[in-house]
Amino acid sequence: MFDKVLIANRGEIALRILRACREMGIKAVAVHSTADNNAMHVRLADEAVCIGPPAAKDSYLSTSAILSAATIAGVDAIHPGYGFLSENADFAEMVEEHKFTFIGPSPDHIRLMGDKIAAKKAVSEVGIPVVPGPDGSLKDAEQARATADKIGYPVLIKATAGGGGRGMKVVESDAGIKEAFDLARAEAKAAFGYDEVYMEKYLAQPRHIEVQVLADNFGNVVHLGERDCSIQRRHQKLLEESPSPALNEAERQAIGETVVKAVKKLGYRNVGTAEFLYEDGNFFFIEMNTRLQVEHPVTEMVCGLDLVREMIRLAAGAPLGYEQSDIKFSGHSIECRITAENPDTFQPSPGKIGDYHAPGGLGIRVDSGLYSGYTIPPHYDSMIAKLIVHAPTRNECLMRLKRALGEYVIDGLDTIIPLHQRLIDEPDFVNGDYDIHWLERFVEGKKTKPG
Amino acid sequence: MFDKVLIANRGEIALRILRACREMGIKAVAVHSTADNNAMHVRLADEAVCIGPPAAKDSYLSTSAILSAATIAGVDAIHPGYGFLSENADFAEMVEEHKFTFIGPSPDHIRLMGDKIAAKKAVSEVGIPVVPGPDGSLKDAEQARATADKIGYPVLIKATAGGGGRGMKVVESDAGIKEAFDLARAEAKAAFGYDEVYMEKYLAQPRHIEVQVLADNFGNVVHLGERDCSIQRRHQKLLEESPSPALNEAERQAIGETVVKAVKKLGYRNVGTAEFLYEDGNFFFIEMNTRLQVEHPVTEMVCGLDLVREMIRLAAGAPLGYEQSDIKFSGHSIECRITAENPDTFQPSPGKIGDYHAPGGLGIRVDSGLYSGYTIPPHYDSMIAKLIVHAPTRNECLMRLKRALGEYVIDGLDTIIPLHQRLIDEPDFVNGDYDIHWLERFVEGKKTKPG
Amino acid sequence: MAKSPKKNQIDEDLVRQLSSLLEETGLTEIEYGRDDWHIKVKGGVQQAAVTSQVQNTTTAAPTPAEPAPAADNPNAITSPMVGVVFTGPDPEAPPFIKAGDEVKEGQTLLLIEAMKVFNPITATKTGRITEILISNGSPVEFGEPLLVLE
Amino acid sequence: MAKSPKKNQIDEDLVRQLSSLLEETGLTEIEYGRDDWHIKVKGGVQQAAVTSQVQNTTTAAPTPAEPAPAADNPNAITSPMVGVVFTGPDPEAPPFIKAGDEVKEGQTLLLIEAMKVFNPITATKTGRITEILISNGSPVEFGEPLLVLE
Repeated sequence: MFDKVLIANRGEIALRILRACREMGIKAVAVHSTADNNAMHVRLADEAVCIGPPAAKDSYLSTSAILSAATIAGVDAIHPGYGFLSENADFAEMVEEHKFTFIGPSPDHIRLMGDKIAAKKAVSEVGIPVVPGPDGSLKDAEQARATADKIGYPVLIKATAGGGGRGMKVVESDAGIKEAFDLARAEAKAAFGYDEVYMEKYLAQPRHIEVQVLADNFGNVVHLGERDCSIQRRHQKLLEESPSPALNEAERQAIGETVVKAVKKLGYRNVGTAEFLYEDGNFFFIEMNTRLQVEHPVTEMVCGLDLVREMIRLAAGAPLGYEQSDIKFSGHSIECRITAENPDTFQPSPGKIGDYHAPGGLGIRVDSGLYSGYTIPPHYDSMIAKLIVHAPTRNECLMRLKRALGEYVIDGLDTIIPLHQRLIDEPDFVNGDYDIHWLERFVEGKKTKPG
Repeated sequence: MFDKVLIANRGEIALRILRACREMGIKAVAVHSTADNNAMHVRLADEAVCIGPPAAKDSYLSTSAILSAATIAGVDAIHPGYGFLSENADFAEMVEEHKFTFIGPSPDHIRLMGDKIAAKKAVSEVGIPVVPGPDGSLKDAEQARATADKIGYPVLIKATAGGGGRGMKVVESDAGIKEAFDLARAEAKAAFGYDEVYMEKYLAQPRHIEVQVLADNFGNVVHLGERDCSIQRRHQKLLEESPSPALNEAERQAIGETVVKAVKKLGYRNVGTAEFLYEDGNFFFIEMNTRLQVEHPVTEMVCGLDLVREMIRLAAGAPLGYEQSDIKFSGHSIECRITAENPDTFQPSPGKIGDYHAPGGLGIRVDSGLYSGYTIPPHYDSMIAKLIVHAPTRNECLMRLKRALGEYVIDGLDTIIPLHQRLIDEPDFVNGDYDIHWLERFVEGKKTKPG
Repeated sequence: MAKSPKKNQIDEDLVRQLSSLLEETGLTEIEYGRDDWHIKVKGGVQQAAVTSQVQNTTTAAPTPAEPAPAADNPNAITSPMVGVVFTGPDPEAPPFIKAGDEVKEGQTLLLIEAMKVFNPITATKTGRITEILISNGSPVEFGEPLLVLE
Repeated sequence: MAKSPKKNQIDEDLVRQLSSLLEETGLTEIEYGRDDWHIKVKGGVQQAAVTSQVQNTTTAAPTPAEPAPAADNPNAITSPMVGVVFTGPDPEAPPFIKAGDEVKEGQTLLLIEAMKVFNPITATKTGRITEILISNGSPVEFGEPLLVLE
């Protein structure tokens, strides 16, 4: 097992990883920008190294700064968290070249899954259902039009290097094809410095359902059930739950087994998530995330495993030690992402936390680096806390979540807690009757009414 | 189901009950003394009624004030919490006379179990093992001496009305019997206004192990496993865990079934705890607590039930709805009682909370009404928070607890957190090798060393 | 306590007294002066959290409880118990008193019913009823002002 | 209320009264005076919680991280990267500079090795090295002061 691990991230996930290290008796080294000198994970770390100025590209995205810090601190392994360098295959490779262990999948798998077209091809070859569409990129608008005619409108044009909805365009009819193609290219170029785009069938009202897997270095793979992440705005997840209100036991097992089989065939290791669109009982692969995900806690609550602990164990070469039949699911869990944004206008609201009081009691979990007096730096993501609730049934879970949201005090800035409070009162949501477009419609509707 | 419940208590347990009501869609009415105007449970309550001055006897112990408040607020039921009026049979009776539901056992059972001698006799008749000793009270020192000779030294002289160690004396030999008898009587008189005492065999190094039961109004009874509460100081529990490190699966089942059988025979209802001394594989009944207990959360964590919710359901006349075979135990849980006391001198330390920051993350639960700026009134119990940790194994639980205690910030007054941190590092404790005298010895030992 | 502090001499008790007053009241500074002496103490700014926390948690709380405003008026007669207040001996009968009445010390002003027992509220002094703060049959908390007697 | 307080005696009720007035009115300061005495009370300042929280959480943290004290000395030259600092071109060679040396703008003062690359740290201006804050071969953080050039 490792003696010392460097956490190449910030915010709540850095704290999450630090806590797992603590509980495993592993020394945790925090790296941070000057903007994060007072961050909770920095304060609680066994060692902390300032690696650069606030701008992420010079700190949290600086492979050289992070590897220098790892060398100086003499760590055994590096946990990348999510975002930043977590899905950067070159970084994972450099980490291994420097004789550190990268806590995550192999660089090759990260690279493969990072290329949306190659990934789609690869997973479909191992039996994972994909969205209808050619498995090549589009060279021009003409080819785009031809392809669209083949698979039928509406279609979606996506950046090959995609992610987070940038470089993504829906085309309803022949008329809009050229403009959408050019726009998608431009956005892709801007966002990823790389303008290759491809096309797939656009689904009208799908849910976003993803399957979590764990794999050791010896070919043992288990799935930990699914997460329903359909509550999204601008392709950003806001609330996730497990199990999905839309799946029955048979569907759950079927998709789980399909993913496990595929992951085995790919020789994939450590942690991963296969994201799907789900419509009319069919799953369509979107992408494979080769990292820990923001919403991993809902899976931890229902299956009783500590995913970060497992990632570290597996990276250290330990075998899974359990089989699919040992994974027992109990109860229901929901996670609310709490961002520092105005709940109506979504204006980012960085600043200094006045009073801070997290909810407590049975079935409540808060993952957050916030504390009274902490100043949220404007340079990074607006997510400042995750409220995770667990209960025996979805209904009790909703009641508990409502109770907890009411107790949460985050003073001094706007948060989207009021939006969460409104949406969990909506009959559609209570009935689990929502798709990936539901929240957008809900937010628009609400805006017209008095806040 | 009830529409409105009055919470006849204060502090963390009032908040605990309020949260359960919220999650069941029941309106919660807080009653409070003027010293608790700003208490968290008062602020979060749907309605709050000030029932008297700070002195408990004129507020939280005033049956008339509480029943008047219940009448005015128009509640359906009253939850007594623990302490105060929770084991007062007359109060329970008055509650029912006023046509409210008392959320707890029947007045008769409360009365029966309140009389230590009668309780011992009653439970032994239904098959629960008791400590050797006559089932009558002692009229004088001579009878005490004769009885001691019969059951053999060391013996324990206890107040019939006892509790909390007051009116309790250990006698090592014939020589000390008279003095101990007189002292016990005097203490009993002072503490309970009633000087009847009795005698039982004194166990040299027992553990305190208690079994939690739930019973509906239709004779269905389940046990929820045991709690080991041997970590005590002056008969006050400081840390509790479930399962007990001392029991094996067979012992656990055996004692659980014994208690369930007995409780069925007694026609007992709602919630209850059979407390035992455990030595050399034998259980000896101490008393039956006819109320929710401070340490109930460790049971909730390992069996996945919400005990307050169950109490309310059962009091409303709902059937249990599950059988013993449905109760599944998973993992290990430890609760640390956090009091506002100096960790070395145990000097009470009431006052104003400066900064307050509760630990968070996976497997952490905090039950507390504390918040930054809250002033702890000097009139009541010094327990201000409970930190409850859950993990798959006892070892992981200890590591997690250590992590959480390190994160807990309660500024502005002394708390015994440092004592908890020291004791969970002790090899004896880590090995689960402790009895009810262990903490006293540990504390004495520590005091000589530098704090 | 504090005898007049001599020139260039600090009266420590006075400082202690003021600092405990800071503690108690949550103030951050107290300045106190007289013709021949004055004193000013500042506390750790700490205290601040209190009031704001109070406001904020209260905001977060569905229905915050209002501390009984007994202290508001020194001449207010407050309820000695939780119960239901009655202004007269029975529903039909006229009230014992009305605003403006002159009353004698010990005179019955109201009744508070708790547990079927009617407890008389009597005048604490001879004076005039300037205000009646409750209505017949309304529930009252402990410490709740009932009427003002001046 | 406030009758003129006796000599050197604090009228605590007066302070409490003013403090509750602060609460009620939302004022932050009240000053009140009579011919022969005066009193002034101030309410809390929000800031407070911050700094104290910083101290306390830090206490709670096993090993708190110290913010790089770059700002401490305006004349300090700080490290532009995390790495290992070297005072000379190689272990045997003498250091580029020592305390007291006069240096020219652009002159190499130290090397910082990061990822096997040696990055020269040069004088930002012509002046005198008054202090060297690091030792040969020691690791440095971003923003960590290396030496003082005046």
